[in-house]
Amino acid sequence: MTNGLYLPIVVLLLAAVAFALTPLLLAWLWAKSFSPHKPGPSKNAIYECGLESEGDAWIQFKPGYYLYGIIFLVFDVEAVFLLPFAVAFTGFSLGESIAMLVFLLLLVEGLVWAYQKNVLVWT
Amino acid sequence: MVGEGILKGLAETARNFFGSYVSKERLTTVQYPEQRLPRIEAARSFPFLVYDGSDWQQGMRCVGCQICEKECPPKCILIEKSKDKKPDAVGKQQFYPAVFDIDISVCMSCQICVEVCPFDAIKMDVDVDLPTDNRFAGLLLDKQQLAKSNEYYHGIHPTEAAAVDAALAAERAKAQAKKPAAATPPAAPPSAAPVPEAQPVGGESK
Amino acid sequence: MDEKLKAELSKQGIFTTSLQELYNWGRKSSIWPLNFGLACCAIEMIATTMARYDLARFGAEVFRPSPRQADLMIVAGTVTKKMAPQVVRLYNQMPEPKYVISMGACAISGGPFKQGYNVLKGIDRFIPVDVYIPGCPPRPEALIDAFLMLQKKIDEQQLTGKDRPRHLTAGEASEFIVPLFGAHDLEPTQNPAVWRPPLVQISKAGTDGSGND
Amino acid sequence: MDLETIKSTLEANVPDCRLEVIVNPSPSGQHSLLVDAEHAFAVASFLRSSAGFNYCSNVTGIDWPAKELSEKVKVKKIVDGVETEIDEVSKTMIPGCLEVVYHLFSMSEKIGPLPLRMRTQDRAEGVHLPSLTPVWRSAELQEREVFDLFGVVFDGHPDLRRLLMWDEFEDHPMRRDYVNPDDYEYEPTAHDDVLQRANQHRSTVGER
Amino acid sequence: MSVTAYPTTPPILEPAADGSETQLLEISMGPQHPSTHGVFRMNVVLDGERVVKLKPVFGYLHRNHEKIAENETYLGSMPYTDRLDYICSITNNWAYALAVEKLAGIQVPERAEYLRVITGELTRLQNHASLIGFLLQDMGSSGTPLMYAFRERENILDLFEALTGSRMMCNYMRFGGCRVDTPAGWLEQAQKVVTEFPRFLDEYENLLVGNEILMERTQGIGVLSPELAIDSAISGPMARASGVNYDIRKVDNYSIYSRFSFRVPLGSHGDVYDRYMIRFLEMRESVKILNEAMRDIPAGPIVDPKMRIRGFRPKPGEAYGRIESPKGELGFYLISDGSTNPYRYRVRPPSLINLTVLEDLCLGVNVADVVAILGSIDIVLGEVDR
Repeated sequence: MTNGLYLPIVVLLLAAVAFALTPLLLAWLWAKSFSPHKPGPSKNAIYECGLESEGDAWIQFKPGYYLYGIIFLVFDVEAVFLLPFAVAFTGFSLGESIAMLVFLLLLVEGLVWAYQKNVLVWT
Repeated sequence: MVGEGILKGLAETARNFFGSYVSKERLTTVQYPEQRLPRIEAARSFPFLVYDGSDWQQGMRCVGCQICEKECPPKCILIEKSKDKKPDAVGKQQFYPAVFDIDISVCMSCQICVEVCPFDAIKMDVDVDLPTDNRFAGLLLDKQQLAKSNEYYHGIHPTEAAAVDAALAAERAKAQAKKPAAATPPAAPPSAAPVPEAQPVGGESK
Repeated sequence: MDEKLKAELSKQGIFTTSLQELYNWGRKSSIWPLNFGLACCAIEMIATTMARYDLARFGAEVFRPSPRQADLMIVAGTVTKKMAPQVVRLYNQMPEPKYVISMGACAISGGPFKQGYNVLKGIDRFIPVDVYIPGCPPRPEALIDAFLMLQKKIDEQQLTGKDRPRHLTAGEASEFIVPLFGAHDLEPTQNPAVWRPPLVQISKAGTDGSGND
Repeated sequence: MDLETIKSTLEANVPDCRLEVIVNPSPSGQHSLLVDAEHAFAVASFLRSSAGFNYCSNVTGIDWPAKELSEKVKVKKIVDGVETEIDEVSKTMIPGCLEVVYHLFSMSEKIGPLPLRMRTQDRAEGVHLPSLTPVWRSAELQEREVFDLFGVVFDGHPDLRRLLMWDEFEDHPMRRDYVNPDDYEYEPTAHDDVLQRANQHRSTVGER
Repeated sequence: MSVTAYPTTPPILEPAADGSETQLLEISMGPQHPSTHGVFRMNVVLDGERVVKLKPVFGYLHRNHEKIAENETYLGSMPYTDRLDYICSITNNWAYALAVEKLAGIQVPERAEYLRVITGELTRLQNHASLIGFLLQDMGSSGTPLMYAFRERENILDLFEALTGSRMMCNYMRFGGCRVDTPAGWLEQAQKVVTEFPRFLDEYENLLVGNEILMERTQGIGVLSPELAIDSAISGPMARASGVNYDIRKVDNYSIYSRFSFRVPLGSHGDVYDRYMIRFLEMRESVKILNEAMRDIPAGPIVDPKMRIRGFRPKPGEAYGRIESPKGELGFYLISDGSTNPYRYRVRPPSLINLTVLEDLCLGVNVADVVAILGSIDIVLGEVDR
């Protein structure tokens, strides 16, 4: 009985994935059968405003970028967790709200710490 | 407050956006292939050779003096003088160009050839649709493709054509008047080629 | 799929098309030019994309800065010998199917600057060109005409059979040699695979060429 | 502040510098000051600091190839015993040189262009001239252009590289004796000198 | 020994706070780049996002204008001057015609002078409007200001086409005057365009000037000190934005500019914001000049009749003539040896010389600001590489 309940969701999921993938599949089939694959040294070279690019892009750069990236990631993931919380927000009692608040405050406290260590100051 | 400048800018674009529904002068797009702008009279694209009357061989005003070939800055005109002569509008025997090529892939439409031509034989055309995918044959116009009638010239540059015709008619009248005088004395020296403005007659520029 | 049957059906409100027509229609209505202005013709090209002449009506107002996302290169302006290797390399880096419009006298044959020592006499010495627009600079209407000509050309491309376009035939090269900087000139000065000029009858011009100057 | 006063103040302040006023016959009346290469830097610094020429607007390279001057000279010659005067054409070779002209303006006193000229010894090896970039910063790119197109080597220039041509290029194209590279395969409207070049190309590459 | 010591820009590469030194990334904002106004290349060495070194590379549009001019007659070079600074072709013609008139001592009739001032100032209007559009386009406002600017530019180009025949390559001036007189109704249409221009300017200023993002990105960036400006012979709006009061229309009083009352706007900080705002003010001054010139333009000949078009041979000599082109001081230095071709034909390119200080302005700023600084210098590659 229970699987009957989820069947429509699974079918819908498959339909969605199929709807997304069929054009890609068609394009791939088309490319394989009609347009020949013609790579070349100059075509695969790195594009740098028409010039041959010397040097390498993998260099050590300022740690500031890395820290910015990490802090953004943390808050991005937090937003994902907040999503289900926001959807069922009306049906919550006090306990659940406090739990969610603790989660939020922990992350904000991380941001305040980063701010005091002036990691976010740029130049 | 902070965003006030940005809002003023957005208000400006909004005024233009909603205004375009109301006042037509804010819609400046010209749907080119179907709808064309009225042609501006003095426009110039590439030169063409003017001929009077109907037959383009006989009526061509060009006498192959090669002044435009020398004066053309990018040197894109090629003239081959003919050996024999043909009567021109006044009836005087004049040379005519056997070959008159203009390479419009080099021409910079600067109309210096029109300015220096003493016979008003070459004028600037206005047509625009010239893109081609034939590099070698499509971009070298020969004498036949260049020759266009005086009526066509009146069609595209009315005022300028009228002024040129008035000047030419005056010279032809003067040449006619001088011709009976010239007929009595022995072969009069070839009368100076009619020159509209002040530049010297046929003097080699080098 | 003869035309009469097609016209008859479309009168009844049934629209029939072939895969090739759909493929070509899709490609010709959204040609993305490469943002590649060299000189004065580039300003006329920008004027064509602006309000009055509006290239967006032909689906071509998105000027992509990088060749990876462009499928049309409008060579607008003088191609100098110092710039030629870059132009050919950009052309090589564009994905197939790619087209070239040679806009303006300088891109076709060096134009007014033909006598310069640093000017390449036309880009078709190194890359195949689809449409030439004479003029210095050509008017925006001429550029829109060239677009219509290119769209017609794309429309007539066959997908299979012997006269398939260049990008669909495996043998045709999609990359052309990039000239190197030499001591006195580019090496090589042109690409014989692309540049095959006819023999101009110099003799005829030479008979009394400078005889009576 | 006309040219003579400038010349005299310069000669007073810069010891043993050889200055020469070159008269400009055209109605523009912009006569120029030729200075020898050794004292050019000192003269320029003086002009800049005390004579108030703080705006060097234009640096131009000019190529004067060796010229053969033939002029009629009255020569007394004993011709079959009689002292007669015949004019004989004597050919004197004027050695060529590369010349650099600096157009100087004074922004404060708004004085017109003062062309300052410097000449190299000859057109082959002795093409060294002192660079005036330390005096006027505006000469930096323009001197690089003169080096690129004419071949004048500026000593003391902070970054003397080719400005316009690519670095592997060897000759100096703006000189009068430079010959254009030969790419005359397709010249549909060739006449006069383009015709000669096209024929040369046809002969070198053979009838294709 | 360097005679003048102007404030050098601060050293850039002080070690990072926590002592970790970073590698430098060398890239080239190369010939094909959306923000370089054509084929101009800058070799930029970056530390993270800050510019450490910036070497401009020229020559990608070196079309040998001066070498070709040595084999052309004096008249034959006139259409080539249109292609020098291909946005304002009439001021190039004017500078060349002025230099040849100085070389040969030719007088210009009254009406021709007025026509030159009218067309010259119209060119300045459309050049400044387009420049502001391009500068905003470089700073990311994909097209809206450029659309406004080009809408006005099309009106002015229609005027040029009605007068000279071509939208961008006018080839309008001759030695001793102009080539064509105004067709019927041209002056009225020009007057209509000029009276509408201030309304466009207000619209344009409403759209742009108060914008906080714009002010944030341009104020205090690329500061040019007046001493460095004079020393590097920076001319035109870029110098006046740093407070250098040098406008050749007021200094040389060439043509008939002494008859018009117009002021020369001066900036105080010399940063990108001043250079961009000064163009707005100059456009308003040009509108004033245009109104006065069109009010009292006399009738009369437009070129003195005994002037020969063909076979023009000035006497041997040399001359340096210059005008205030929208980019700066555009000068022509001509040496004549008596034949129909000039012996030496040199163009003083304001765009190239204004780029002398590009590295000084760009040291220590972010890469995105290099684009704004280059946009505010207003270069056109046809004139930079000639």
